[in-house]
Amino acid sequence: MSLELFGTWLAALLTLCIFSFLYKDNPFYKFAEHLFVGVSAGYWLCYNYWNMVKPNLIDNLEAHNWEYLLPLILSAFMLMRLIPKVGWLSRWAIAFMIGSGAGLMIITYLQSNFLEQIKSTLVSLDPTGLPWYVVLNSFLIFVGVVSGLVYFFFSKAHTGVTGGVARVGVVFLMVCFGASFGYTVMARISLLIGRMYFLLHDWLGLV
Amino acid sequence: MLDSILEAVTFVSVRYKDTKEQRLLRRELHVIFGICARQRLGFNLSVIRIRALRVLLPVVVVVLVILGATTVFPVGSSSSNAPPRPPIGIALQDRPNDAGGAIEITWEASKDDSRGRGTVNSYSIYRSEQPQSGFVKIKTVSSGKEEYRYNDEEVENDKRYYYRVTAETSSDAFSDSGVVGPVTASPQWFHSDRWNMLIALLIVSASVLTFITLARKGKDLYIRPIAGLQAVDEAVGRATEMGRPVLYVPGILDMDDVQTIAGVAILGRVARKTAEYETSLLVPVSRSVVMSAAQETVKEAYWDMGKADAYHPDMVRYITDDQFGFAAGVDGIMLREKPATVFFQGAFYAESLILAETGHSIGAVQIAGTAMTSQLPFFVTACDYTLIGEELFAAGAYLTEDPRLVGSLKGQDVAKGLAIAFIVIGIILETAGYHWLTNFLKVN
Amino acid sequence: MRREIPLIITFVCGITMIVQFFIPHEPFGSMKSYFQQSYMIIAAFAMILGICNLTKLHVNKIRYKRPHWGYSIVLLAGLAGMTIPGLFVGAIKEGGIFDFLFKNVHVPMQSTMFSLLAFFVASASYRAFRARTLDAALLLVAGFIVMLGRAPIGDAMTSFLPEGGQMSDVANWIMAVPNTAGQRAIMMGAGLGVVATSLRVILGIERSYLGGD
Amino acid sequence: MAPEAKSGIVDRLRNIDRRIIFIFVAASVVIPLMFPLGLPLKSSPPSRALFQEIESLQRGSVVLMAFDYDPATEVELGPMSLAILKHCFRKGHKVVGLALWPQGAGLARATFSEAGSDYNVKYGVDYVNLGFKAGGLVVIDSLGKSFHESFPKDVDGTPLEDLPLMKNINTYADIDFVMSMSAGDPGLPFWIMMAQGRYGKKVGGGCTAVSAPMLYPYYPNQLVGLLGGMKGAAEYELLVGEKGAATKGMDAQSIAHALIVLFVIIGNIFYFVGKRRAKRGGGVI
Repeated sequence: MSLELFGTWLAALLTLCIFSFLYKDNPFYKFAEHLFVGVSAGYWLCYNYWNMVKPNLIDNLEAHNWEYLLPLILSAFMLMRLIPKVGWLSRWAIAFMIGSGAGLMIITYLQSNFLEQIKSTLVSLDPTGLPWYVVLNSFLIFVGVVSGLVYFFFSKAHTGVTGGVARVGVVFLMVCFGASFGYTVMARISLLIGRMYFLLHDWLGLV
Repeated sequence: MLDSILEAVTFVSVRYKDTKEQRLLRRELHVIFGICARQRLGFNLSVIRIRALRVLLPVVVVVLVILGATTVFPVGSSSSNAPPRPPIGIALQDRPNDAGGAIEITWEASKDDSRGRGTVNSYSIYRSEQPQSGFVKIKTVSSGKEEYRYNDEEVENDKRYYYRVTAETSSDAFSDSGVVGPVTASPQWFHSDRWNMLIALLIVSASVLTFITLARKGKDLYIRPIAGLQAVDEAVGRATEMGRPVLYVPGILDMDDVQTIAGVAILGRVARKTAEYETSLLVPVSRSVVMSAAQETVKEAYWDMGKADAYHPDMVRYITDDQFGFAAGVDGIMLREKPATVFFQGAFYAESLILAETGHSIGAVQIAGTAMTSQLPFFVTACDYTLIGEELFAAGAYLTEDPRLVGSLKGQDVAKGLAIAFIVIGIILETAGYHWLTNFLKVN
Repeated sequence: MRREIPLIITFVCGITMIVQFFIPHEPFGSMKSYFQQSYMIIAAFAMILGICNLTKLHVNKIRYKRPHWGYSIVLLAGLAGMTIPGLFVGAIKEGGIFDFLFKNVHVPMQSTMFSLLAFFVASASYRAFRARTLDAALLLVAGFIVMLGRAPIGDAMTSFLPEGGQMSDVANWIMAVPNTAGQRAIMMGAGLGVVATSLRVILGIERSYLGGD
Repeated sequence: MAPEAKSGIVDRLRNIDRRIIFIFVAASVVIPLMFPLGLPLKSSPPSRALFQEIESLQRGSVVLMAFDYDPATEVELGPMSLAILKHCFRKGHKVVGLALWPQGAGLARATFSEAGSDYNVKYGVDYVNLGFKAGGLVVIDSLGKSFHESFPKDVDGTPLEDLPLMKNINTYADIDFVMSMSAGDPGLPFWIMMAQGRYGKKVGGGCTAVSAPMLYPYYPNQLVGLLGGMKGAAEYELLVGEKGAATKGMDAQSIAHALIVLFVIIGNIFYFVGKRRAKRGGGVI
């Protein structure tokens, strides 16, 4: 049996093992699941070494960019968790990651989720020179965005006018969820076709 | 073909000067040729034909003569050895909003650019530190555009530089723009395109911080109930009654994502409840840093509740960094440990539905929360309760009732109110034809 | 001190990342990429912690013969089989053991797990797309129209209607108008949530991740 | 939650064992794959535009193809890449492959060898695979300065100087058409932003069905052509005249889709029938 054929058989049997989960938990799935967890953890460890540590740290240190000693030291602190007595040092590394992550996120989200979205909503509702449905659509988006935002108000009870507007917001949210769900159905079926095609074509040669 | 003939005619007749006459001539010729074309197609344009013929005949003669002349004595753009016309409007400036070390050179295409089917097929940029000599070629760019922009990133700050740009043909003929400059590069201390972000940041921060301060001073603030969060107690209680564990998944992204931070904060609250009820807790994670943070959080919760000995580091389990490997592992845990209550709080991708459907199949009560708009529909359909977007970030405040967190929610509401006001004003301005607010919001 | 220093680090790093956005001048200009690279390095090293946790859990399972301990051997074998060749023997080059396991074990299982979604999408829509309440009805109708509009069958059903009013057009309208509005509201709210949470983290108000003393 | 007490056929159908649904789903995919129905397929304008672009390039043109996907989305993007590569080889174009996704390099290798098997093409002369480079947008930008600096070696570690095809290629100026097979970020939006926006190159490509609506607005101004999901791949196979995996999958796609629609309808019918009965009987749902 050639290596390639062996590989195809291995892949096909593991595919079936994972599918067997749909029936119920069973030894085949347990086997595949544990193998998958082990292999994928190993994969990402190697991936991180070759694509993160090597180019960002080792190559930089070899080029005498000494500012990269700081992440090396913080990494060492991180690993101190393995030694209970000095485990608290890892908090310094965690603090670095969380702090810089939070700072970056403020900027990113304020820009892409807030200002950009406000800007996209600001369109003219002047009906001259535009087809009526374009203006109507812009108006509906405006209503949807504002009522959706009102729904998210935490310090106002959903009663009276606020309640009414929030209710409209819920309508938009529900339509949005339904549409997004319906939209992905087709793409998800493609995935299954891909696997079935592998089994029927590459493995069994039926198709 | 038509265009090139027209080009040749206008070019020969009105050399080098793009004057009013040239444009008029060009338009006239277009009209005449247009009529010719229509006649060939057999349109009956008798009236126009007679009038047109009068004009047409001499013009046709002129055109034929010129055509003949241009083939015998090639001129202008059809010549291959004559130097092309130079690039125009060379402008230099220190590239704005950078850390220095760059000069931006812009110019307009030569009249003979290949874009207009001319002979220029590249431009070369030369740089020197003296205006008269020492020019070195730094870059050649290919032609075909109306305007060109090149950033020279190999300059030093505060030094004077001079530039020249040449238009070149394939047969090495070229013409020079002449020397322009001097220009110096320098770094900037403020990004001038980002005032809008600074103002927005200050407004949002100010409103959040103001209400945090007010709340800390004891101002009582109302927050409306959220169903998913009211259900937390009951859901943990259910697991206790059934003698089954609580499963908590803080998403699959790393600690630099704020959703994960929110997820871990909620985990702290849920862990207090499981410590109180002495229910076992399982926290599978897919990132090592999240594992560390989650371990710290759960440990603190158990210590706080005086149940230090009930805490075990294995409650938080690293599975794998792999998205679907993680999903396979969590599915396995769900099937074997049969948790009565499942929390999904954090950032999720396509694995959301795999996890939620498996959770449903074992009959668990599921409380999800994420800001991933693409995954919310799946949680909404497959889980019992779902915290939508901002509610995920608010959950910490609800569960702790820490006045500072509650204050921050009130601050967010004020920011939301301002956003709505901005939208209303902005739409009114847009409708009235004023675009400055929209332009101001554009972030670079 | 054990508690204060991390809070100071968080504060300084957070503020630096905000400030760098507004100041192109060095040293701020290159701060972002330096911090991100540093983040990647630390996260990569931290993975050793995860691997240790995973190994310890399963070694203990085997040692104390806990239920399903046999599968733990499979897990550890997979981990070793990937890591040892991947890091030392032949590394990640084509044709090695790492590459073979990646192609014939990792990839097929990854794709198969992903493809389970086709089944779950079906079971979830059977169960959840029911007009129980007004909200559920809205979800159902929007989902149903978009689903139909994406397949040729949708337009075939509505072929008697004029161009622009067929199922796919209605589906596109739902995606473009109510869907956009809903998504935008969620995004804006979430954006504010992120900003406020990040502020609390930077100011040390939200600090549960640091644990106790 | 767990099904309530079972009584009557309607109740049983309402709380149908989901495994029965699973069997139907599996059958709706497997049967059409094995016994194709050949449902009619029409090519859409964005697919035709991409085909036309490659068709109209001169023999010997250089096409850049980015394999920006991973095995998870290979089912949609793999057949597209294969059909496009076959088309390029048939027209005598040279192809420079690279990947912004780590696993894309390996997929590129497999796709190149499969597409090349039917044509007389040689590695290094007719096509190259530069492999993966991390950085996304930065990498795309750096190609505008130099291919040789961004990718000093190809996927096998061969220096670029030793590859005849790469001798004359150094910047976007030497590339005639840029394509990205894009599963997400980094992907087509970045190529449009940089290669099209900054370097003025024509950009086209393919994407998953999920990201198609986000990318359609770029067509036709910034995107020459676009293949969306498995349907786009099948359309391209139709245009090239090479029926492949995507064409075979399209029947299954339609049937399975219709099945899910049917499930939703049936689910609602049983729900309402059950509700009315419960009202009549005074039971609690």
